[in-house]
Amino acid sequence: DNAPMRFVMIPKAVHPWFDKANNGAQAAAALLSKSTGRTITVEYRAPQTADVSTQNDIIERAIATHPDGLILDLLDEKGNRSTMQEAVDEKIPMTVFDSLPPEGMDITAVGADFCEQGTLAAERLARLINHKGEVAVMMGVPTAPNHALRARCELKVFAKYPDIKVVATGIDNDSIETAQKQASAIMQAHPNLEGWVACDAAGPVGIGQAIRESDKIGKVQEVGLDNLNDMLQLIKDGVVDSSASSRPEMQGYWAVIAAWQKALGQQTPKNIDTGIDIITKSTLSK
Amino acid sequence: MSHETPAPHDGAARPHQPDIMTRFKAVASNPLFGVVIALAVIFILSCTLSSNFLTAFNMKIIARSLAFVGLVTIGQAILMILGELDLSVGAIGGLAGVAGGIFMVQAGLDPWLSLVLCLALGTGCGLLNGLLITKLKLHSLVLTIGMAGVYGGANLVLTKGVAITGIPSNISFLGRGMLFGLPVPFVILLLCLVIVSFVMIRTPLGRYVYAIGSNNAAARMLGIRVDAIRICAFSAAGFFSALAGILMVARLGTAQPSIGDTWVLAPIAAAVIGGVATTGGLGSPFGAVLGAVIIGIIENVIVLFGISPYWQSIVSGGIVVAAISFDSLARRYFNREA
Amino acid sequence: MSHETPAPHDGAARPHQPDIMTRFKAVASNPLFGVVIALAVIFILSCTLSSNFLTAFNMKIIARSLAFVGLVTIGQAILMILGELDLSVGAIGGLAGVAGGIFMVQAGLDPWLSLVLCLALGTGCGLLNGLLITKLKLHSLVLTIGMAGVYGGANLVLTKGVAITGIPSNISFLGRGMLFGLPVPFVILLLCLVIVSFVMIRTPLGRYVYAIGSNNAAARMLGIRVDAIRICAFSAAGFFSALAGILMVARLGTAQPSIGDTWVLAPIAAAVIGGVATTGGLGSPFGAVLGAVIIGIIENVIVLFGISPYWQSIVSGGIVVAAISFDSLARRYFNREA
Amino acid sequence: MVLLKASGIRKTYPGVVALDHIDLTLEPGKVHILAGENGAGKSTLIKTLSGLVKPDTGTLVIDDADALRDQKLFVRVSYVPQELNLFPYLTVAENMFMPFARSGFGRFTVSEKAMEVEAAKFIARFGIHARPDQKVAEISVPDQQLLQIARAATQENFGVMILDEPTSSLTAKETERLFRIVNDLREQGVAIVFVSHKMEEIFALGDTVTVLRNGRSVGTFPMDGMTEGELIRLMSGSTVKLDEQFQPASSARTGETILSVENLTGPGFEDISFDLKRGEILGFAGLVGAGRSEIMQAMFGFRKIQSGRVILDGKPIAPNRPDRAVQAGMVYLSEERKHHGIFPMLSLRENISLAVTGNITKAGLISRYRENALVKEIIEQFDVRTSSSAKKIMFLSGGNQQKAIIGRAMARRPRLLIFDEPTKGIDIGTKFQIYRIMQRLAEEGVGIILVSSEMSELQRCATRIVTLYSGRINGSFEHETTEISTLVASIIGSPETSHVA
Ligand SMILES: Nc1ncnc2c1ncn2[C@@H]1O[C@H](COP(=O)(O)OP(=O)(O)OP(=O)(O)O)[C@@H](O)[C@H]1O
Ligand SMILES: Nc1ncnc2c1ncn2[C@@H]1O[C@H](COP(=O)(O)OP(=O)(O)OP(=O)(O)O)[C@@H](O)[C@H]1O
Ligand SMILES: [Mg+2]
Ligand SMILES: [Mg+2]
Repeated sequence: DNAPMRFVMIPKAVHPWFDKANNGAQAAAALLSKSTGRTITVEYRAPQTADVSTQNDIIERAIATHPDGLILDLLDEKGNRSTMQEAVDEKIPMTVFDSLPPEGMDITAVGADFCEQGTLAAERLARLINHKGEVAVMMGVPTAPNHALRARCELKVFAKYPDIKVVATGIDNDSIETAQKQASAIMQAHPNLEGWVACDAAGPVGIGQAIRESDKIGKVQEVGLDNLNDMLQLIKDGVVDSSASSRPEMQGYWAVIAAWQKALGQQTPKNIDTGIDIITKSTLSK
Repeated sequence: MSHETPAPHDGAARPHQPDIMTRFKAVASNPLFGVVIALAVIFILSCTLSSNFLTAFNMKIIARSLAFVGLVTIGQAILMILGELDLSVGAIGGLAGVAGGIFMVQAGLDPWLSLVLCLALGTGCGLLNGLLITKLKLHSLVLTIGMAGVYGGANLVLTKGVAITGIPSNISFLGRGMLFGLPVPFVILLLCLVIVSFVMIRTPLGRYVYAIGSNNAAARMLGIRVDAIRICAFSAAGFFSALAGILMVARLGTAQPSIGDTWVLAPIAAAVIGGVATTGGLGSPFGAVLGAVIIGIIENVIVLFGISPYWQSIVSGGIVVAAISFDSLARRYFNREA
Repeated sequence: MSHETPAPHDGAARPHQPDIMTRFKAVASNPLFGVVIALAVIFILSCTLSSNFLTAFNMKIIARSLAFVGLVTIGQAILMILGELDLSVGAIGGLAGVAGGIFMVQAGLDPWLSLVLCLALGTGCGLLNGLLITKLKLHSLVLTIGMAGVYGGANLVLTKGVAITGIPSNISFLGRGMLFGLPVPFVILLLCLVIVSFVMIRTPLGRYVYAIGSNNAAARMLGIRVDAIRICAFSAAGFFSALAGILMVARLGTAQPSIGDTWVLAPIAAAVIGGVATTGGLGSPFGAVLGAVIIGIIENVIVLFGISPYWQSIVSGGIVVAAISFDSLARRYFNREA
Repeated sequence: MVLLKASGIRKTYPGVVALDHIDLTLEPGKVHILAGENGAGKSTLIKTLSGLVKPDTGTLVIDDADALRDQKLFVRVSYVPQELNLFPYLTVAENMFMPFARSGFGRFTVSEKAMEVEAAKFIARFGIHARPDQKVAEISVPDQQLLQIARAATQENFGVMILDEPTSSLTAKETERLFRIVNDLREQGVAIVFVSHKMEEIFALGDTVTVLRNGRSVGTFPMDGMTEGELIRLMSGSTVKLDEQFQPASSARTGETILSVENLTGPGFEDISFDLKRGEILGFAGLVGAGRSEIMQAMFGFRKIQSGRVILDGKPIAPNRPDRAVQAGMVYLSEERKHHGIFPMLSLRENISLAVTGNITKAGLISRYRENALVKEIIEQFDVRTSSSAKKIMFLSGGNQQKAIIGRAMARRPRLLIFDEPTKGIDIGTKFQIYRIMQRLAEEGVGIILVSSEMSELQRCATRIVTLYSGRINGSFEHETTEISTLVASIIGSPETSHVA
């Protein structure tokens, strides 16, 4: 059987991070096409906003086109479940990345652990401030489960150290401008603040801008998340110490491999862990 | 009409057989003419351009995802006919949804009782909007921007942003089930639409809504209880949002705090596409829901056609613009003729 | 409505020396009275409740972050006085910002030339809105909802959601610098406000804007070039959004695709708090910017007070509601007395 | 010499021929009356002459040039519309001189001071009660009406001035002033087109009259030798008995009190007390701004009151609740048709049936059949002329809108009807018909209050006339025993007025 195979990849929302995942997915598709001689395509369909019901709509529409597999980054495994059940009913195999599958569904999960990512960032910050002093957490979008999970794990780390005190939490709703406003005001209210961690991609950029504007470079430490180019720029500029980044390209890549295997009816692993990087100025210069 | 006999009210005095052209013009001058034609064009185009469009499964998912925005649109349309606007409908839907979840899961109440409570809560939020607007004489636009913050905030405070899981499965039928071959939310939408249309057309209350939207002061002078009716309309909008919210919870099986985030602008756009004027007094909930159908189909085919996510927003925005332009041009063309 | 407040007009017939009470009532009936009092109350409360509020640094960050929404508010206020509304101002700001980044970084143009091009682009987007609305006789609300999709989509297509880094540092002064002890964006806001206020109060163009908002049909009948002025106003709104966008780029040092996302509802709320009616003809850009100051202070002190993030939305929404309620009550109280 | 010549003008709207082959010639220094029943096409013709409506066929020559081809020629025509069309939130001066480029007060910036000085002259000349810097929303309707006329007169080098029912909301004093101004303009060689339904005015001003009927011209006649009866016959095709009186029969007066108002005080009026007895038509007279409308609206609950109370049929009326007042049987017909009367976007049918929903519902639902029957009855009874009852009311002629809302008010079978300038803009035939209905209702026991600025109307209908001066009642006069001069003296507030109660 040499008919072309078509997969649909649906991330959480339109966002550069998912573009990187998509790049990895396309690379895997190209490799598979070349090595198997069978045309394998991955179509990328992103919801315009990170909203479960919007994502469900997109998943349903993708089911309507009868692809050979769905590659999903679930916003909420419970909220997506009934829609995923429709895919099961239509006999469309699924693979998830950057998230966990609903309980009881036998689906391969590709990615890294959000909790681990938050924990790594918080631990790094704790070390930078010698395990004492005031810190603040920018919580991202409070309704986004992965942001909330990172926040919980970061707070757990700080709670371990008796001399570290979380004096403020902000929310940025995924807006750099809001993150900047909140961070500025928080640093104003807490002049002794030592460091920052964030829970989403927009937050650390806004915090970095606020640190720069408040003339607190070096005085206030920040450990960011992910590897967007403005995050990297802030690290290069020395405003932000480092960033705990998952590996989006690798997640996309392995998700396609797993989806392909599943489409061929093979057994696939339960988990594929793609790991977490700590990006610093020195790793960047390499 | 022949110019030989320009007698007054002759239409009533001697009815005559209208010819085809007159009939056509009468049809074309119907406020729904534009939206129906636009809908037909979009539907036919979609059928031709994608073989996946006109399938039972696809129609089902269009109907179901339409139902939620459609319900909110009904409430917003009533308000717009009245000359008001409520930007907190999305937040009310979300709040009512999570409250429903809390009642069912955390308080362990009977799902049906929870449903009733949740609808009462949404109606109450709408009532509160209406009371503040009428009693304090506030601008509905800004009051509801503010209240959207309050209701959205209450949602966050209640949930801490975390979805409430474990919604009892005996109400999931409301969100996921099928009835007469149609998704249940869609059946509920149709039912609400029929009832509301009936009220708007056939009862004094509905007439009063049009009257207030057309001339508030004159309505007051006629002895119409303007403020009471405005409060009712806000409550109705709250009710429909809450209904959409709880149906969404039933569909998802979890109470997501983000429910309703996308229910603010789309219903307004849908209503205007469907012929409801933002200045009040014109249009109908039925037209507004047709507008929502247009938007729903557009959103559907954009994915079916495989349009790049980066282009989706341009395309759907462009189609909304095209639809209202088309409507306006058609109206002008036929009015010139008539 | 003015018909509710029938101040007898005998004052005209026999002018007399106003006593203190009359003077006070005249001040109280000024449309800015409510917002100024509300601002004063909020300011004093903030000073008392947080020692971190009234510091030079905090004033600076309030002024700077205010400047961006403030500029957008000026444009939106002009449109609202005209009886229109543009929901695409945020999207225009974002598009103009990233276009500026593309001109400077990817096309390698001179930063100042890029700035001019970017303002031209924003003005062009506003112009396009205005042309579509006037020529096709469309509702501004829905057209601009649609165009927000188009401009926002163009932004995504251009950037793929990725920020453009490497903005030349010689324009960063515009976003980060200080002039006369004030942040540069704030100085630019003041400058724009002075110019726009002058135009609105002292030039025929400005008076025509009020006239059109007050009675469109009458303005048309008198031969005022209503459509040309509406197009101008939309262009101006586009210009101010683009200005805010490029200043934000200068401030951040990167062109973020998300710029402008929060510039839609806040300016409308600000304008209404500041006395601009959504129905047109009333209010001033100055009042609208005062409204923006209120919102800016609220956003600041909410964080200074250390209010839980989950409560922030409730509190800020509640304060907006309180501010407009206060304004309305004050107005009613003094009108009863007068 | 001819300033403006229209020939063969035809204009149709869906379902009506508003104008059909109309010819009209305007000469300098002449007042040209347009007469005709409501809906005859007067306003449409006027809008055609001022370039606001484009005729389907016909030619329009201004200063010997084709005005339909060169729109600029219409600057020679200055036009005062039938409905108020001002900028409520702008000042009096701005309203007067907008657009500023035309008036020369704003090349680059608006010369506010100079404009206000100039405005003050017009304010004095037209006798407007307002300051130049006052917002128009704050001045009274009659003053707004005068302002609208003044605005037309500020237009530079106009050759034609068109006044569409300019006196419909003016009292005798302002009308007189307006006439002086019109006469001045006539002497300056301006051609004037004047529309009015008031016979005295037509005969006081007119040089020539063109009579329209159903969109067609019946002919143009010199006013010399024209009589009222003849003019009415030309307009309507039938005759009206001009000296008819409409006071209800004295047998209907039982002396029983329907309404009593006690010490009502509010913004614009003070300490108002009066009684209305069964079988009476109670007239209210006063100058512009005397506060009559305010009192009526306050009684009705539409406006705030500070103290006092209103008792209808022995029961007090709740303040601030127009709906309660309506429930109690009170109906108020506002003088401001556009703001307080019609629902512009709704059809004529809906406009009428809205007030009588109780009569057209069956088990709480509107019965189309009953609605149509009732509306048809009202349309016929009040002679509302329209091509269809489904037509939006805003497309009806002004007078026909008024007839529709009067019909609607009467159809409610109220216990107390308050008419505020009810026959504003209504043709004389219909006017008499309304008087007749008023009389019949009063005889049937409905209380009627008639607020009017037309002395002749009050004299024709009212059994008793209350006069107001500057917010206070200063006289109450029995129709039968009072001379008109006594009334006028009381209206203008002369202290020597005898109080004949
Ligand atoms: N100062 C004012 N502000 C707002 N509206 C006014 C004011 N004065 C009058 N009006 C409105 O104008 C209408 C008519 O004004 P007008 O002065 O004729 O009323 P009035 O005092 O009753 O005079 P009249 O006795 O001639 O009816 C009123 O119904 C009222 O709504
Ligand atoms: N825009 C319009 N659309 C439809 N019909 C119209 C429109 N304007 C006027 N008409 C119709 O044209 C006819 C003439 O109206 P017009 O306003 O000229 O009457 P008029 O003589 O001024 O009456 P009145 O004395 O009541 O003011 C009426 O039947 C009216 O319904
Ligand atoms: Mg007329
Ligand atoms: Mg009056």
